[in-house]
Amino acid sequence: MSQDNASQAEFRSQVAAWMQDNRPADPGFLLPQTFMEVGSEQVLDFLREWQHKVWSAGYLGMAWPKEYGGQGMSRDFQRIADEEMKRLQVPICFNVIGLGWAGPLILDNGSDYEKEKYLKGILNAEDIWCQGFSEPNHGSDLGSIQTRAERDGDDYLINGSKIWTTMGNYAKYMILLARTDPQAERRYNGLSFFLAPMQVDGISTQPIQKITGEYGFTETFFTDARIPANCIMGEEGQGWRIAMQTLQYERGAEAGAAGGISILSIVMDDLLRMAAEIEREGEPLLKDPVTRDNLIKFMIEEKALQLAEKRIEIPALCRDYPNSIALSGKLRSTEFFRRMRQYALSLQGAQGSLYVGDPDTIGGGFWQRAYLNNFSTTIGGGTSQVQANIVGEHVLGLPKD
Amino acid sequence: MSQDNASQAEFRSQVAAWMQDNRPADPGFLLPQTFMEVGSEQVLDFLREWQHKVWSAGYLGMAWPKEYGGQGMSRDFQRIADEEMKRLQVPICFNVIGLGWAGPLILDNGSDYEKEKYLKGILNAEDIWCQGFSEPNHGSDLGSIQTRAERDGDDYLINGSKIWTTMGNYAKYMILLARTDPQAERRYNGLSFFLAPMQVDGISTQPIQKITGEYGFTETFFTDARIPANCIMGEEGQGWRIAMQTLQYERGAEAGAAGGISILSIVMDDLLRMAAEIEREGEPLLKDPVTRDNLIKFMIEEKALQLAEKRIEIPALCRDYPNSIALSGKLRSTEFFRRMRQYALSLQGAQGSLYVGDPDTIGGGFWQRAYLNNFSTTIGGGTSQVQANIVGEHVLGLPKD
Amino acid sequence: MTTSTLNGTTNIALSFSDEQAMLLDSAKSFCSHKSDINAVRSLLKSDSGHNPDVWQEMVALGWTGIAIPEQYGGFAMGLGSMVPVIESMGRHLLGTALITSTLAAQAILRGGSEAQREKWLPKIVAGTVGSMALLDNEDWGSKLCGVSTANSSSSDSSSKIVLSGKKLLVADATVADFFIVSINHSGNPALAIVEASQLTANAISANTLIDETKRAATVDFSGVTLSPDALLPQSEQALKDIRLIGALLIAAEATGTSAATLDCIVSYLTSRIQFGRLIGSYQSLKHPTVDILLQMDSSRSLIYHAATLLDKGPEIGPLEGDTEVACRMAKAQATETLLFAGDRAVQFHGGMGFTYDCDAMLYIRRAQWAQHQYGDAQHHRLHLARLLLD
Amino acid sequence: MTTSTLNGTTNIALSFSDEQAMLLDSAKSFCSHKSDINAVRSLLKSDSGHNPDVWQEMVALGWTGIAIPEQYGGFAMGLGSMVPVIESMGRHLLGTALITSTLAAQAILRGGSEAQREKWLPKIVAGTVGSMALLDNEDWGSKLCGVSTANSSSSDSSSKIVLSGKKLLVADATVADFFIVSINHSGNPALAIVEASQLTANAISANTLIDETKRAATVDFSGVTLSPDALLPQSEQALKDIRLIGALLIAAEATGTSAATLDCIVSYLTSRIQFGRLIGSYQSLKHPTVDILLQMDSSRSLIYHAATLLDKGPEIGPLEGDTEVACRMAKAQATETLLFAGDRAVQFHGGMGFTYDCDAMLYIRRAQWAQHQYGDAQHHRLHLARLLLD
Repeated sequence: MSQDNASQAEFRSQVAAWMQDNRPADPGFLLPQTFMEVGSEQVLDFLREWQHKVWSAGYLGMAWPKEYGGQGMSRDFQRIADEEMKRLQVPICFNVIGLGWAGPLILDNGSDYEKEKYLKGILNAEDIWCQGFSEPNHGSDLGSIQTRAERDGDDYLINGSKIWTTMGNYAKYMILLARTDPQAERRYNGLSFFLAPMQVDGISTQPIQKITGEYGFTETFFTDARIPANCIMGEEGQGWRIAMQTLQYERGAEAGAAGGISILSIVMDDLLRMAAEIEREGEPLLKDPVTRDNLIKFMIEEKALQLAEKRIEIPALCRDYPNSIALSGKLRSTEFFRRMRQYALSLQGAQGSLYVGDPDTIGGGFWQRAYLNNFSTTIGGGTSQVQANIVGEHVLGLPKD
Repeated sequence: MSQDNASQAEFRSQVAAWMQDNRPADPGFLLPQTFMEVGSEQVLDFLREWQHKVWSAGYLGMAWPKEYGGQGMSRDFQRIADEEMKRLQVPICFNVIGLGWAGPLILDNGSDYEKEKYLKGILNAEDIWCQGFSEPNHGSDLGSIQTRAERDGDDYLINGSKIWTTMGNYAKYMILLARTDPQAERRYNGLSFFLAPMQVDGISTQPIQKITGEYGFTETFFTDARIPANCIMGEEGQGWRIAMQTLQYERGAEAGAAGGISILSIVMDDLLRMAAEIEREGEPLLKDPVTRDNLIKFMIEEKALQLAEKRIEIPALCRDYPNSIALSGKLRSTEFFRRMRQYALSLQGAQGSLYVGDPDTIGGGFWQRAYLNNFSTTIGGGTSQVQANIVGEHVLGLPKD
Repeated sequence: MTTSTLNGTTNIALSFSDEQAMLLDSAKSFCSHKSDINAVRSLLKSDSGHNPDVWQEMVALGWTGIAIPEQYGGFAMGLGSMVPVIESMGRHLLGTALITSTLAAQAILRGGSEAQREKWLPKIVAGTVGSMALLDNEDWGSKLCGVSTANSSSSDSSSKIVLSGKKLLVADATVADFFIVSINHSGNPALAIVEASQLTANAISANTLIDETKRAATVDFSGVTLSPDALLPQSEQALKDIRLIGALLIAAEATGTSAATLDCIVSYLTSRIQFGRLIGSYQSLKHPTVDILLQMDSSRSLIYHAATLLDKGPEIGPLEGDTEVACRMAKAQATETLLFAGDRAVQFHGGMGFTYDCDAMLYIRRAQWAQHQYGDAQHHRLHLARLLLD
Repeated sequence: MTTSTLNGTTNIALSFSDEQAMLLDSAKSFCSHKSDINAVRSLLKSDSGHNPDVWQEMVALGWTGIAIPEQYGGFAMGLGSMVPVIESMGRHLLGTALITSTLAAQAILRGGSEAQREKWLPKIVAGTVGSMALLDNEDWGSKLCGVSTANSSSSDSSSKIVLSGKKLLVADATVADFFIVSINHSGNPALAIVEASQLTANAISANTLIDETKRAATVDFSGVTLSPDALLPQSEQALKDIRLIGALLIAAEATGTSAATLDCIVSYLTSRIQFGRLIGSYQSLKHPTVDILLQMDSSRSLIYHAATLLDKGPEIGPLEGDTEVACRMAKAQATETLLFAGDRAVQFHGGMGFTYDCDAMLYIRRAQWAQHQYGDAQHHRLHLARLLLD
């Protein structure tokens, strides 16, 4: 954390107080760690209410203009609010594609009409947004997108399908990447970017059951779905560039996103608390020397991960590979969490063989679900294997496969 | 070990007794773990004397015919002698290329003249043999061999160079793979195999200093070196097939090799003894729980390695991947030893920063040298990375890179 | 030959008879036919987790009698011969109570009176299901008997015993005809036989397991009244043996499942194309898959080594020395292997791997379940250190 | 902000001033010019292991005074500013006694009397070399003061002290002008200053180190007679601090060497062709190289975090709490990283890697040396567990 000035410090304690007063009571189900776990109306309603409440209190979209539902304040305040929400582990602000991707894109590139139409609904959680980039059978390879968008008078006709559409079954809008020119010489040049309505004929969604047994994603099918031509963002053929632009917003409020926390992270402290509670041969596991050695290894790794985010701000300490920390962040953190969560399960003894829903699980089955769900992060958005290639080639300059 | 019958059991104790009575006194230098560590005349003389002594006692070449220096006995006896030598950790029989490669090849393929000429000198250590397969810049890729052998009257003229020639500077003969037909359509078909004399004009050797600082290999240069045409084994163009044939002998006496131990292996017991002697915070390291957990992991791995050699003899337990154990043996064992030796060094505390030659080293620097030397096994004969490809492709049927 | 320790020698006995080879072949074939992946999936939401017809066929094949002496109606092939059968079941995720029923039989054989053996063992051979009820806390370790589930109503040894307390994670409890329950009997650990009919209504409440091919329940034995002859006379040794045999059988099952996981990965790697290449050609997938193979090979060597030692020892004698070492090594290796294989199976399937429809899900869940049965790897390494390093 | 423990907060302070950035740039440039790989190799067999002219230039640059307060002739930049300098030296395997001399200066600064500071610190700034003589057994751990090297000839505190005993692995002993020796003084640990001129003939016998770029010796202090004012008054705290600072400086040096190792690997992977492809295109080489990068990045974050905390604390106060945690984490991470990098560097160079001519040899040997200086990774994790988990 940076050093707060006086008004920031006051704001920080004000946020903290509000969060502590207003955090929701235990809803009786495991809270989602990420927005990809919204698998039922019950969970959706809960999160919608919470996001609306955070926004109403003025702690979401703080740096967005007042006329579109924001507070028109400096980004520092949103950062502070986010830090406090993270620290206090309140529920997530779930409308992530809207808050973090579509919203900032519209703010940067959109017309006044578009800003008027979309932004407030993103913040107050009335309009849920989803993302339509990935397609079945093409995994991480966005250049291979097959979904077609054909201009037909004042409309585009959309045909094809998208996969891993988070909350596709609840969303009102989709940021959609589709192919307008199949003949384009370079395949990336044939793509266009749309702010597409989901409630039109010819769009249907099919929920995908996750490895956890729960829902959260859909496959989305387009069959001659007709969307207005003015849904396009930018020009035809600029889709790839705009999609890449959305990636920069991922870095959070400081990069233009509305703010709010999108991931309830499990940190080492949770694992330490678990190890303090479990007993082995009459002693807390936290006293077992082998377990301690392993826990310390993870703690060193966690510390280094946290420090990396600080070091990236000090160019003098990043000279030899300036893009290393940024390009390897996903790989480092998602693999850390995978190993850490897998390790946590190995410590649970017989209770580790139980699952979410059993009254005797440790933490309601939190670790079981967290480990399995973690694969969405080591697979989605480019698998760890692809990430390692990216780092090898773009940071170290190693040759392509 | 198989069950001995009565005469075998008696023989076993006879060998053991002889070895215990005749094992050489500590020579004042670290004994070589493998024949690749013969870097000085002093070491050479020591090993030559030992091999001669073992052969004179009748414990080497036991299954080779009597007329060529062997004992004409069943291979079981050589196996037993080898087992006892291994168990008692006597020095190696160093003339490995002769005993294990050239000798059995000559026995299987050679003329009476060749048997007469070569075999006894292999056994009694008078004639040292070396191998000339690898070449500079071609690593594991034998198909790319460039060294030329051109027929010129009753001779072949050899030009080119070989690398990793073990004891090249001491050897009388080389098993040499060279290209007789550069035009051959398939490059493997252009190779021929020679039993080449080393003491001829035009052959020079340059010792290679190893990572350990010691010697043991040479680079061998051929400049219009003239060797008799009858040195060829088989016909021109059969070199690749014959080279492959030598590989089968590597499995030891049971596959036709003369016997003797070629590697003084470091086993887990050595590591356990070391851990029992080193103290940390006033306790033997062997009592430290973290160290114990690691040691047990290695012991499980060692046990599985040893069992694999037994399981390969039980086809019913190797049905799903019949060639798995055989093709993965090198990868499994060499990587095990690399990790185990590296781990051993990590336990040594400040003494681990010393090296061979310092009076305060643990075991004379045995572990330091063993770890560094171990890279010859994870690199030579196909790197571990190439081995993993071989196993993936030839055992699991995965596609080539 | 003794075990590898400071004295420098190692027991690497490994043998497998022609009879065992035939048993392995027939078990492989049976499991592959009766438990293809569709059959496995069709049972995931079922109550019992297995197909009763398949169980009856297994009984008819004699698998319930493999490790039971002839005088009790068994086939006296030795406990080691269960390993190829259980490995084959693991390879096809075939449900049924064979593991727990085998353990119940061994408990009676090793700890029971002659009368108990004569009463129960022939029934088990004939398909009666016994289940082990051992756990009263989450630790498979030493506290097993520290929590009481039984109270003698008086100190008179002929009087009735009234049980009180629950057992966690009792395998296949809903289909068990009887239970072998570890109890605290007047301060001493003991094993008691409880028939399912003796339980009170609602005594069994199913657990929700991470491995949906498995079934277990929390069983409340409170109020069950036993006569003293329900106790096994040699409980303590039997209990120790059962834990080691349980570890080995789970290791055998996990080894089979590792092989299945490997098949599943190899099949995907040799058919899926990404960026214009079969993905198995990428070394980042190929080499870890080779690691799985090598680890699976190690697991297999270790389980058949343990099987060999079990069959070399006396039919009923205690599991000690090299045999104990072998069982613990097998468990530590086999479930670590499956954890690695299952984790990689999901990852290597990419987006597909993240779905419930992908079979990798079955293997990663089995891996999580298996690691905790009869002691996890760290637990066994701790005990191995005591056996081998002290 | 406190350290990550059960209470759930973490100190992730990290700062680096413009002044430090300039120092880093100049150190990088200096080391790269003065210590290219040929210069390094030319010193391998030399007695001192370094080039005296280079040492004098380092003194002239002021590096010997970076962490020494102004009143003693230093530049008062703080100990944290040594980290960029030492990292740069590690990157180019630049020899010299800067690390051990820095530690000797810190020992006097933290443990010495005002008279001792005034006498020695200006000399150290001017290039006088001090060396630490700490080890009397192979363990960098708690037994350090358990073995005596000194005996007071009488209990009268003003009388002369006669030393007896040896110290192992005294860094750069042959070029040291004086030594800070840890001694057992009447049963208490103490630090004493011994001048090289006080040693008897043949007191120094060079060690053979696995890292041929480093120099150390066994030094026999027997017979050296000291007056009581050779003892440092605050020895005990100084000794603890020195061990932590030593761990950090070795970690900084190892991080630089990891970066060099990475450069060496990348350079080979982008130039060597095998089977028709640049070998860096193989994922089995590419991905572990990425792992080295990520671990090196972690090491670097941790050493500069420790540097930040050192400079935030009092100039002379004890190293405690988060600062101790940071030094230990840095050492555990940095030398594990270098061990991995050095091992892979040799392997990835193939046959060439197995030769003495290949530079990978230099890195793997440095890795082996570095892991054991000022406590190995397991030692520091043990102490971290006590700090963070109890």
